[in-house]
Amino acid sequence: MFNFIVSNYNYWIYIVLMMIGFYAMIGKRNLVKKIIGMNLFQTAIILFFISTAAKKGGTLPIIEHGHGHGAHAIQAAAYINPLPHVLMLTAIVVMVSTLGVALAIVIAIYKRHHTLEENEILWQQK
Amino acid sequence: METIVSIRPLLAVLVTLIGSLFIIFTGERNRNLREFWTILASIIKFSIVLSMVPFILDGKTLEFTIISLAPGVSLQFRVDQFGMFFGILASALWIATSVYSIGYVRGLNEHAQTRYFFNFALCLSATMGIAFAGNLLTLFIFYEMLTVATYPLVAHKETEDAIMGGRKYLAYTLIAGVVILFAIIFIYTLTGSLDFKPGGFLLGHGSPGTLIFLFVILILGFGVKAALMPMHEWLPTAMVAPTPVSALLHAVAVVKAGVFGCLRIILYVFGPVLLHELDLWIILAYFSAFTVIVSGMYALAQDNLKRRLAFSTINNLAIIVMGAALLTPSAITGSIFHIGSHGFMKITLFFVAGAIYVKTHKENISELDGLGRQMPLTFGAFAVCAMGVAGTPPVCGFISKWYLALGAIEAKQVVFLFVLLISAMMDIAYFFPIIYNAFFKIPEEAINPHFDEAPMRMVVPLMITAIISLILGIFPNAFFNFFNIASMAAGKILGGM
Amino acid sequence: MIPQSPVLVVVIPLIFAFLTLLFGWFRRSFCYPITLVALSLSFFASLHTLHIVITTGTIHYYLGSWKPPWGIEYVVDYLNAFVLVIVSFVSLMVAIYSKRSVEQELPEKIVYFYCIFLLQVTGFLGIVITGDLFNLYVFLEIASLAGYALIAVGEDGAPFASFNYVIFGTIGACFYLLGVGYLYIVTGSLNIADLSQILPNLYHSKVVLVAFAFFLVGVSIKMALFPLHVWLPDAYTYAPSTVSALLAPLMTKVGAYVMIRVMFTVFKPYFSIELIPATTILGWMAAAAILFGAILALAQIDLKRMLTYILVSEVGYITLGVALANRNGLTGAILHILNDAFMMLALFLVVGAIMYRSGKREISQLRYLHRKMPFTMAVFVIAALSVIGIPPTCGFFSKWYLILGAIDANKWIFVAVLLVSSLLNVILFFRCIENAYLEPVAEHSSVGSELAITREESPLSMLIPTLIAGAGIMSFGVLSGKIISTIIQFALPAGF
Amino acid sequence: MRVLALITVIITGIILIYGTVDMPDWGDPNSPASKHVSPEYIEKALEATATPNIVTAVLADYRGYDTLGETTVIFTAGISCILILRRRKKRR
Repeated sequence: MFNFIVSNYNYWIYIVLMMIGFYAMIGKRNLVKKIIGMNLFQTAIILFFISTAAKKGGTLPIIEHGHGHGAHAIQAAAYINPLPHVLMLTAIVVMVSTLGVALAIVIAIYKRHHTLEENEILWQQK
Repeated sequence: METIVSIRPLLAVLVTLIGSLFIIFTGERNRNLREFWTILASIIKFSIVLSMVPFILDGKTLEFTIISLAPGVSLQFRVDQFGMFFGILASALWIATSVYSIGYVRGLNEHAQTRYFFNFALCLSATMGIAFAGNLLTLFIFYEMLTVATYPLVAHKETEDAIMGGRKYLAYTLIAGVVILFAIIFIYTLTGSLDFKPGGFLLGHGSPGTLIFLFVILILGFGVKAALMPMHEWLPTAMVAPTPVSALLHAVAVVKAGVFGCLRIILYVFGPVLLHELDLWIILAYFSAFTVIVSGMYALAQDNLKRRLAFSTINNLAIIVMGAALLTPSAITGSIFHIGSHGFMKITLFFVAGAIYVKTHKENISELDGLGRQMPLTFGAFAVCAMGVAGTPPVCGFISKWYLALGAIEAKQVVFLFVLLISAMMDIAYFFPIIYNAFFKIPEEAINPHFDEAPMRMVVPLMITAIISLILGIFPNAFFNFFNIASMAAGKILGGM
Repeated sequence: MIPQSPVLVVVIPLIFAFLTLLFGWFRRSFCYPITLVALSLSFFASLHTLHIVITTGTIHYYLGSWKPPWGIEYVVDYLNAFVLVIVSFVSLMVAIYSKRSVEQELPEKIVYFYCIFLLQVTGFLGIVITGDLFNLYVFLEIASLAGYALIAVGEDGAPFASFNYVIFGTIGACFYLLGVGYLYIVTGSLNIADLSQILPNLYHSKVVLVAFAFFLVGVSIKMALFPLHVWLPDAYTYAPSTVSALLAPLMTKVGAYVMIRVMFTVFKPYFSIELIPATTILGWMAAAAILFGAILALAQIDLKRMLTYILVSEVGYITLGVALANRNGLTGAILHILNDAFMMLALFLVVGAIMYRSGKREISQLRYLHRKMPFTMAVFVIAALSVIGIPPTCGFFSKWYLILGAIDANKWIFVAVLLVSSLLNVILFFRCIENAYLEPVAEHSSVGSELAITREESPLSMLIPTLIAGAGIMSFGVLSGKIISTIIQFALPAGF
Repeated sequence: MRVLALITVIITGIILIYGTVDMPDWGDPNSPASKHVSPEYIEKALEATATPNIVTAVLADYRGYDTLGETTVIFTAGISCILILRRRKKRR
C-alpha cells in the first residue's frame, strides 16, 4: 500500500491540484478567481500528461549525436516518451487561448456591470 | 382479388392540397377567384373519385405506393370498397359544403376567410388520405393532418369560447393521436406490417392480453374523434365553430374519420375472427350501446340547436360502431351505409342550423317557433332529414337502421335491437318538437310571415343534400351503386372468415 | 488518386477565415460573399465526401501521409459523412441568413464576426471528420473558443452568459482531455480505430472505466444534456440571433455525434451496454432532459428562451436514442440529428427574423405576426408541428423510431416519456400559435381592419434560408425511409 | 452552493483516485504508453524527418495537423478578443 502511494505520487499531486482548481471554478463567486481555478485545472491536466511521459532512466527525447554519426540503433527505452510533450504543447496553447478569451469576456462584463462578483451581476440582471 | 396500380388516389388527395395553395396565394385580393379554386378543386376531386368507382365495383383494388417509410411500411394508398364509400361521401359532400360555405361566410362577413377556405381544403385532403390509406401508418399521418387542419376552423371565431373550444379539441384529439401512435408502433413491432386486410391481419400475433390491450387503446384513441362516450366532450364544445365547419366536423370529415378509423381497426386490423375469439365484439357493442342511449338523453336536454345536433351525431356514430361490432353481414353493411346516410342527413341538418343563424341570428330551439312559415324550404329539408335520422322510411336512415336491426337479430343479440328502437324513439322525441313548433306554433313575438329564405347559395345545397337523402332512401343504389359498395365491403370482410 | 474532399471540407473554411480578415481590411462588404463562397465550397466538398463514402466505402485520409496511429488520419464513414453534410449545409443556411441580422446587431464588428463564424464552422467540421481523439480535442477547442466569443457579443446579459459557458465548456473539454489521457496511459494510442482494437482487452481496467466516465460527462456538458445544461439557456438566449441559429442546431448535434463515436466506436457496444450501466444511466438522464426541458420551457415568457429549453429537451431525444442502444433507437437518434438540426435551425431563424423586424420576442407579443410575416410564421408552424411530432413532418419519424426502439428495449417508461413530451410540446407551441394567429375578438370586427396591418415580411436573405429549413422539415419527413435505407442503416455503429 | 461544489469536487477526486489504482507506476518504462506508439517515434523519427529533437519531429511533422489546429486556436482566440473588446464606435 505504502509502495503504491509512493510509486504513484505524481497522480496524487495532479489530482490535488486539479481538485483545487475545480473547486475554484465552481465554488468561487469572483470571476477572476474562477479563471484562476480554470488555469489550475488545466495545468493539473498538463502535469498529468507530462508525468505519463516519464521513464525511469530515460532522457530527453533529443537524439544525441543525431547528425553525422550514421545509423545506429536507437533504444526506445533510453528516451522518454515524446508524444505527451507534443500533446501538451498544443494543450498549453489551448489553455492560454482560453485564458485570453475568458479575460476578454471578463473585461466586457466589467464594462457593463462594473463588478466582477457573480452575486452582484446576478442581482443586476434581475 | 385484383390489384391495379393507379395514381388516381394520390391525385384525389393532391388536388385539394394544390388547391389550398392556390387559395392561400390568391388570398383576399380576389375573392371570387379564391372561391373558384375551392369549387374547381372540389369538382375535380369528385370526378377523380368517381373515375375509380367502376374498378371498385368490379371487385378490384387500386393501389399506389408513394415512398417506403420504414421496412414493411410505405406511404401507400389502397382504395377498397370501404375506402371508396367514404371517399365518395366526403368528396360529394365537400362540393355542397363549399357552395354553402361561400354563402355562409359572405352572408356573415366573416373574418380570415382565406384561412378558412385554406384549412377547409386541407381538411378534405386529409380526409381523402384517410379514406384511401392502405395501412395504419398512412391512415395515422392523414389523421393527424386532419386534426391540425381542423384546429383553426374550430377556433375560427377567435372569441374566448372559440379559443377554449379549439384547445379542448386539440387536447382530446392529440392525446388520442399519441395513444394511437403508440398502439400502431406496438402492432408494428408485433407483426412488422401495418397493411389493412379485409378480415384483419393481427390474427396469430401476440398474446391475447396484448391484443386486448391494443384493441382497447386503439378504440379509445379513434373513439375520441368518433366521440364515443366518455371521450365526446370536445364535440359539443367545438360547436362554437362556424356552422359549415360543424357540418364538416360532423357529417364529413372529423367524426367520420374517427368512425372510419374505428371500423378499420375492427374490421381490417383485428377482424371478426380475432374479435370473436377474444370476445371483444360484445364488449365493444355494449360500450357503444351505452353511448347510444346516454347521448340520446343528453340531446333531449339541449336547447341550443347545434348542441342538440351534436349529441344526435354522437348517438349515430355510436350506432355505426355498434353495428360494426356485431360483426354480421347485415350489421356491417348497415353500419357502413349509415356512415353515408348519416353524412347526408346530418349535413343537411347543420346546413339548416347555419341558414337559420345567417338569416335570423337565432341559435336556440326555443326561439324557432313559427319560423317554418318564413323559411319553408329550409325547414322542409330539416323535417325530411330529422325523420330520416330517426329511421323513418322513405329516407335513407331507414335503410341503414333496417340493416342494423337485421344484423342485431343475426347476431342473436336482441338487446341491440331494443337499443336501436329506443334511440329511434329518442330521435323522434328531440326532433319532432322542433319541426312542430317551427311550422305550427304561433310565436309570441310577431314574426315575418312571408317567404324569406336564407341566401340561395345556402338553401340550394341543403335542398340538394335533403333530396339525395330521400332518393337514397328509395333507391339505395341511385348514385354510383352506393349501397352495393357498402355491401361488397361487408362481404369481403366476412369472406375472410 | 486519393480523394482530397475530406480535408477540403475542413480546410476551406479555415483558409477563408484568414481571407475574410484580409479582405475585410479593405472592404467590409467582402466578408459576406467570401463566407458564402467558403461555406458553399465546403458544403459541396462534404457532399462529394458523402458520395465517395456511398460509392466506395469508408475513406481513410492520412494527413501528411503519416500512417496511423503515428500520424493523424481522417476517417469518414457513413455516420460522419452524414453529419458533415448536415453541419456544412446548416451553417451555409445560417450564413446566407446572417447578412441583415449582423448588419443590424453588430454593425462595427462584421469582419471579425465572419472570421469567427468560419472558424466556428471549421471547428465543428474538424470534430466530426477526425479519426484521432486528440485532434478532436483541438477542434473542439476551436469550436468552443469561437462559440464563447460569438455568444459574448450579444445583448446585455451576453458576456456573463458567455462566461458561464466558458467555465462549463472548459470543464467539459478538460474532462474530455482527461479521458483521452487516461486512455492514452493504458493503451499508448490516440487513434480511434487503433484504440477500439486495443481496448477490448482492457475493459476490466479501472482506468478505462474512469476514462469512459469522463468522456461521457465531458461530452454531456458540451451537448447540454440535463442536468449539465445550465449554461445553455442563458448563452443561447442572449447571443446574437445568427449565432443562436448557428450554435443551437449544431453544437448539440456535434456533441451527440461525439457521444455516439465514443460509446460505440472507441468503446464497443459490448462495453457501453453490458459491462457497465452507462446506457441505463444515460437513458434516465435523457428521459429527465426530455421532460424537464419541456416543463422548464413552459415556464418561459420569452420565445427565444423557450426554444433553448426545447433544445435541451431535444438533446434528450437524441441521447435517449443512443441510450436505448438498439437498432431502432440508434436509427432514431441519428435521424433526429438531421431532423432536429433542421427544426432548431428553422425555429431560431424564425425567432431571429421576428426580432429583426419587430424587436419583440415575448410570446405575448406575437400578435398579428401571421399577417406581417406570413411565410416566416408558416415555417414556424411547420417546425412546431415537427417538434410536436405530427406527421408528415420529420419530427414524427424520429419519434417513431425512438418509440420503436424503446419498445424493442422493453423500456415502457421511456415510451411514456416520449409520448407525454409530445403533449407538452403541443401546449408549448400552440400557446405561441394561438398568440400569433388568433386575435382578440374586438379587433377583427370589420373586414377593413384586416388590410390595416401591412405586410412586413423579413428580407429575402433571411426568408430564403428559413423557407429552405421549412421545406427540409417537410421533405425529410416524407423521405425518411429513403434516408434511412441509403445512409443511416449503414451509419449505425458496428454491432447493431 | 459551496457545499454542492465541494461534494462535486470530492466525488470527482474519488473517481480519479479510483482510476489511478490500475495505472502504471510513475516512470515505468514498460507502461503501455511507452510501448505502443511512441517507440516508433523515437526509433524512426531521425531517419524519417531528419530531426534529432523528436518532440519537434512529432509536433511539426507526424502530428503537424494538430499544430495547425493549435495555431488556429490561438488565431481564434486573438480574433475573439478583438471581437469582444472592440469598442462600439457609435451607439445605436
